Amino acid sequence: STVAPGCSMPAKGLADAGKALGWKVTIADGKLDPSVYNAQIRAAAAAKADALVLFGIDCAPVKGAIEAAQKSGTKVFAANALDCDDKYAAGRGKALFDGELVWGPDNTDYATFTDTCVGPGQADWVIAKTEGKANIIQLRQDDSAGTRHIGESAHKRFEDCGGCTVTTVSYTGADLAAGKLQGKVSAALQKAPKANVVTVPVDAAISLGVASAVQQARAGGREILLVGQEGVPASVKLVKSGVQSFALGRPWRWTGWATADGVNRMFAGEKAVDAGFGFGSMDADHRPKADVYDGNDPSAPYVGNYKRIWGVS
Amino acid sequence: MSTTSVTHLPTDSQPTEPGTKVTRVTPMRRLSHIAERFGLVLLLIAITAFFALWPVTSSTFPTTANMRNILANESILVIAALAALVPLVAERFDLSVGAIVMVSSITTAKVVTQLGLPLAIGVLAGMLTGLVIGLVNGVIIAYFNASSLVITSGMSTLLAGVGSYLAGDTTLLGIPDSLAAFGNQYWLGVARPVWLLIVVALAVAYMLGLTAFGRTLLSIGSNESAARLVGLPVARSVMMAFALSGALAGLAGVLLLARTGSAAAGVGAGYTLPALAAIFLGSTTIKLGRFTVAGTLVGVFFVAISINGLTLAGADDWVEPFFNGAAVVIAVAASAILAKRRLGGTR
Amino acid sequence: MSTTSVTHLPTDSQPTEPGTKVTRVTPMRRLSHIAERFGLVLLLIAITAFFALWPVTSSTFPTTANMRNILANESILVIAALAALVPLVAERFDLSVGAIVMVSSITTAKVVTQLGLPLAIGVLAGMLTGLVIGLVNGVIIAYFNASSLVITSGMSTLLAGVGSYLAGDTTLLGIPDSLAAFGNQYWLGVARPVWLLIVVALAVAYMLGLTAFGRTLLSIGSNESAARLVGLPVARSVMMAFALSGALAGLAGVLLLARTGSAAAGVGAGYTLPALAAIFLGSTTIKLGRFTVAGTLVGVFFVAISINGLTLAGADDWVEPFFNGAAVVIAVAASAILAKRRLGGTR
Amino acid sequence: MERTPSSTVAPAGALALAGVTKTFPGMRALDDVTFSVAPGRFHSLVGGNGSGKSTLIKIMAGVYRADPGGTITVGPHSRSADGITPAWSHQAGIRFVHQDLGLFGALSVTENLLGPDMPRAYRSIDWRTAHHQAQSVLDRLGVPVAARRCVRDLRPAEATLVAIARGLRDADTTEVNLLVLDEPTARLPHTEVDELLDRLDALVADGQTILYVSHRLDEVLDHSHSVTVLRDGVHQTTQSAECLDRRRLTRLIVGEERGILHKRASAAADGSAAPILRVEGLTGGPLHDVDLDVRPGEIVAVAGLVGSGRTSLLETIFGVHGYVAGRVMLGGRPIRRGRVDAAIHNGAAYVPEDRARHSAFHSLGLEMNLSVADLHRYLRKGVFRRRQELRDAVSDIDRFSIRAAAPDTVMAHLSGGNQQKAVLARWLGQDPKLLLLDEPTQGVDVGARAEIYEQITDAARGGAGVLLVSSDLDELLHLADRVYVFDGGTPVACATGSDITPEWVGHTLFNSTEDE
Ligand SMILES: Nc1ncnc2c1ncn2[C@@H]1O[C@H](COP(=O)(O)OP(=O)(O)OP(=O)(O)O)[C@@H](O)[C@H]1O
Ligand SMILES: Nc1ncnc2c1ncn2[C@@H]1O[C@H](COP(=O)(O)OP(=O)(O)OP(=O)(O)O)[C@@H](O)[C@H]1O
Ligand SMILES: [Mg+2]
Ligand SMILES: [Mg+2]
Repeated sequence: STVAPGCSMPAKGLADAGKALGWKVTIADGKLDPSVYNAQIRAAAAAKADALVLFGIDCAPVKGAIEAAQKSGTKVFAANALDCDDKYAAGRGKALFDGELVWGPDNTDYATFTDTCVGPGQADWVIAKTEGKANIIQLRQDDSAGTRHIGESAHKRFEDCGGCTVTTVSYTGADLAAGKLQGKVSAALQKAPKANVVTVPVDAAISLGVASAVQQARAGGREILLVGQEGVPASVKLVKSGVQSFALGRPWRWTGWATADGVNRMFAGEKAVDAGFGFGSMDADHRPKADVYDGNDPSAPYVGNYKRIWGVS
Repeated sequence: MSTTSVTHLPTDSQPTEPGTKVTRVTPMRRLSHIAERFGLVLLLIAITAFFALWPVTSSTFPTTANMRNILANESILVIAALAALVPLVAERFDLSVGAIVMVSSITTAKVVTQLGLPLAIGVLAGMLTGLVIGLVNGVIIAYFNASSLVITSGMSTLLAGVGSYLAGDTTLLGIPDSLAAFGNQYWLGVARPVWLLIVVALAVAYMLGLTAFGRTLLSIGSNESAARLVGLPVARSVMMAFALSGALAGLAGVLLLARTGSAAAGVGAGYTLPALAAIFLGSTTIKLGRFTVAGTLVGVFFVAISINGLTLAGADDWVEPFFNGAAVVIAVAASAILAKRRLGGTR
Repeated sequence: MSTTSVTHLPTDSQPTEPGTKVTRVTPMRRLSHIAERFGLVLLLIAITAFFALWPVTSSTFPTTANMRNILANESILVIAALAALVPLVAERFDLSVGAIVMVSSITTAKVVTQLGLPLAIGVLAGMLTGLVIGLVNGVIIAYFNASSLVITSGMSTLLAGVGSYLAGDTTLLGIPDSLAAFGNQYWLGVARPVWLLIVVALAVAYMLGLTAFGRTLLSIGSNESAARLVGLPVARSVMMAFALSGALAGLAGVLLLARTGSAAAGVGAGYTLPALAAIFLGSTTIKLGRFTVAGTLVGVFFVAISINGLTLAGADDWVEPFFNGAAVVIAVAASAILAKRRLGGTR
Repeated sequence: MERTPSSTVAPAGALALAGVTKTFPGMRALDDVTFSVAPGRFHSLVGGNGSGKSTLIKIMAGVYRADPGGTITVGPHSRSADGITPAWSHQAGIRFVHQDLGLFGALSVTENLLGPDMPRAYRSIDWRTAHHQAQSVLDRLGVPVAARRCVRDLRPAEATLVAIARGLRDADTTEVNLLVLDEPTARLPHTEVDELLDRLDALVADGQTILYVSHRLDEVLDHSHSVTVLRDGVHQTTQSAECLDRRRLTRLIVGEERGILHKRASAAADGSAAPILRVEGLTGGPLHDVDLDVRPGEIVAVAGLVGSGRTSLLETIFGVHGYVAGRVMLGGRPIRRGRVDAAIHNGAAYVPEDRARHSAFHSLGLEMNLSVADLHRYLRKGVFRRRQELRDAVSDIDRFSIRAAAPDTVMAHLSGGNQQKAVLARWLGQDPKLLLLDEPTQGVDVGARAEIYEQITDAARGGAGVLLVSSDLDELLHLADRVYVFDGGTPVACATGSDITPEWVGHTLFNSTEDE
């Protein structure tokens, strides 16, 4: 969806890559509404698509649609999406994806990636920056499994930190659109007058009210680190302007190309390979050079590499 | 008073009234009258034809698989919309339909997966949950004479809390295959949820048009205090309308579970607005100004077909809402102009 | 006709009717009457007191900083709700308020950041956008005699498309400091948005209560065909109500931009339901059955205070909606019971 | 078809209509209507139910647009009949009191009276002055209503007076070319009617032109200078009132000799039979210690001035309101207070006074309005028999001479009198044991009135008890076997059979008030 650039940017990347491969790529916007995802996945299956790629849409809420798609011969490939055997899918879930993007060495899946890299990565930066004496307001969005993984794993790391205090504030996806976040964060900042860190599981939350609440508190003389995750263009801007203190940047467009490669391999009966795109820490000391973060070395010629591998030009 | 236009059959005997010259209905007038009443239906046919012929979608849209798929997908929304329709006929809004869909799908999922009870009990539990919630709405609204808008919107908020308490921030999986099969299998070439849709739509249409209960609801919607004074059981009927609405929403919830294979807090809540929008949209066609089953079906499929067609065409994500909204506004405005021109008089 | 409970003040002079012995108003009755009219207000006071005294929140809730924060935050919702209130007084729903909030905040952001025009022009552009959209709604609804529910819900869908077209996939940042400062700074110890809120609320209250335009809207809401018969400008007033509503929603959009410092597609759309809910909730207090500015304020802050208190208490995320919904349902049901007991009869 | 040549009683004057035609889908309500009204005249417009009177008035008000072709002239202002807007009408100096009053229930009397002309102070409404102005208008016209009250709380008669006051307000001060009143007296008791008509006469004496619609022929004959008769949308005649008498006028309206009322031969109700309704010591709301009974076959009338509690009595018996003391027994059994369903279950039927609010289902078809009180009759094995319902509707339409385009015409499209007939037919078709009738023939034309009386009498003859509230003295005298006169919520006098005379009723009504 457009409000979640973390889903729409890789989709664009995939579309570009698909063009290079001569595929017909159709992008469907799920509008953050599971019933829409369902309808669209089934529409794709009815249209006899060869493959279906999920960006930011987990298996669990659309299990029925995925099974239906697979039954009618459409392969389901997951990019940044959690499979039905995820730990936050209660019940006897089975892994359903036909193929998955590999997020690190040893076939790291997306859940492991978020649990070991994203959440802890965020936490580690906080701990390092505050020298283990962080007083954190952790915003948690637990109504979506992806953000819950990040929140939970970051929380664990904070607990291990020793000198850290954590206040949890939970919000829901609905709060975002109804503008309730700013009030909640302001309230939390009041409740924890000593807090010097605010973390969010996705950057979208920052521009939807968290930044303002934090800026207001800063205007009152407090020093607060605002820590995000994603590194979409908007947060690159915010990091540059100093509003956001840290973003765990991820190469979204590259993710799209890597997905295309994975799908290509899936058709060829191979497993996806680790694209090797870790993530970029952006903060005051490591300001991103470009306006869009897309891998640690922006000159990394991944497009050319993929085209070479695919044998197209 | 909304100026409802109704067919005035000029056939009636008007004995010994030489002055009453029945005006001749010109073909032009008749055509514009049809266009006005069936404007939305015609538009629905037009967009269907468009997507069937448009080269971009002509290979994917007009396939049996796709049509089946649209029908099966919308069955949930149709049933949710019919749930909202029942009290609306008696001029009561039900803003909690979506929340009930959600809570019942979670209930069924929990009963089946976590308590391990048989599927039938789970399905029953889901519908019963809906019924009970509807009953609570109904009792408060009918017997305490409270505003339906306030009570059901409050209830919807409350149920959001209940849903997230029950589901506990997880997605509930592990639905028995038989339920999933019901949601996804065909019978006589038609998906089973579609059969359910047909049965429910016919039942609701029958209930509203041809039972004393339905008549009572219509009368209440038309003039509530007059309904009281002719001895219609106003409070009881309103309560029952909400109970029925709740049970139908519960059924929609079970169907949602069957189709998606999972339940979670927040999933299903989004049905309220589309359901009401479909009913309102439907009230601008067939029987102008009245909330009907047929109109509701037209309303649902009008939106569904255009979304499906545009998805298949891979339109940019802004196109689809734009197209949809514009189509609704234009269709309704056009039929309103026609109505105005025809009625001429009544300003 | 919805049987809204009307206050029959027994103080009315009924000249030359000696036989009519007005039943004596006992202190008990009067108390229950107050409870019925001010039930929600009392509940608002009660929960405020509760959070102020509850040990868990007593150190954080009743602080100036927190109160300021609640007021400033809700200013956007209040203005959006007042926008929806204006046409509602004339019995027209505006379901596009949230969408207008979104589109105007995007427009202002684009004008200021991408076109680089001065802030004042940006603010004007935002409000003008709202005004124009409202005008389109109004013209179609008023002059084509179309259903406000259908047109504004269609418009809301359409605007979702426009918003995502304008904003693309990005969040628009880079708002001038002066605007952000307006959204977040204080004047005489009160946040500036709150001043705006006060001004707008007073203006709308004045407009509805003390101008010919406002009285015309009320008359239309009370009996539209009578309004036509006495020659009130029904169509024009309805159109202007929507235009005004649009402009106010545009203002809310600009304020949203000022508060959050960014604009994006989809943000702001969520205001429609809370705004309407606040108005409906407010109609159950002060002037029972009427949509008023004061009631709307009570409705907004009732919900806001409980969310704030529960956030401060660190409640689980299911508690807040549960509490909120339950409070609304119970408060309204209780005041309805009181009203019923007082009025006695059936009608 | 014979058409009296538009015998122009007066030269072109205050109002001239030429060739006004109005077609509704499927029916022509007005057919080439041409007549004129001389200035300073009290001009009556009469005709059967659905003959087009209200339609004509609404065209003049700019509510309906006439078919192209006609013209309407008011004083110096002239306009084609299809181009009239409410603004033009107001500007041309026409003021209206419409049949359905057209008041704003949620607003105060003041706002209803002053409308767009509320006094301003610094662009905003000056409420104090407004209430003051409104109250002085009310006082001047002798309307006993407080200006600050909410119109929703007014009783029908009070509301009617407020609507009339609104129409007359300007007439006293500014220049009004034409004052149009559409059945203003249908719901007024005759005492108020006299006062109103005196007031109108005084206005006419001052040069005001009045167009007056009423089904009460005595009012028409006693007060008007000239009369226009419409029949089925066709202009029959316009002539001076002097040449008319009741019989001639009736014939012009109905097209045949009919509707002349004679006192009903009292059905000599069986004095020994147990009363079907017995009210004992009923106290509650405006009622005090009311004792009365109605025997099978008996028509008992309740007379009283405005606010004497007649409507409250019927409503309380029917269970609309609860009560504090006493009891109500139907067919020998006490019924639960405040329960409409209990009353209906025990055979009571109620035709309310305020049709728009309490009995008409405007958005539903005529056939549904007729069947609504007895839906179960049409249920056979759970299926609703639509055809039967329509068949019954056709027979009711015939029996009560309801004029409608079709049996399923929307109620809102019927004329006022025809709606009233439908409401009566709804109950009379069902053989109720006790009929509670509150102003049952309001707005019903002379032709149909006789038939309705016939139906009511038949019901009584069939063993039903009838409790009738009527402000129409003729109706009361014609139908009643026994009359209670109410004052201050309690019966103060009672008369039976031949003791019921106009003199007695008038005397009791006024004396009882003067006592206090
Ligand atoms: N809005 C409408 N749509 C269709 N037909 C209508 C409408 N209004 C009136 N009619 C028809 O026009 C005819 C004339 O009605 P009108 O109200 O003018 O009668 P009327 O003379 O005032 O009768 P009454 O004495 O009963 O008030 C009636 O037969 C009625 O059915
Ligand atoms: N809805 C009401 N609001 C206020 N007062 C009422 C209402 N209904 C009845 N009353 C009171 O009860 C008294 C009797 O009213 P009721 O309507 O029974 O009299 P009525 O004889 O039928 O008068 P009318 O000639 O107006 O029909 C009135 O004086 C009035 O004060
Ligand atoms: Mg009439
Ligand atoms: Mg009365």
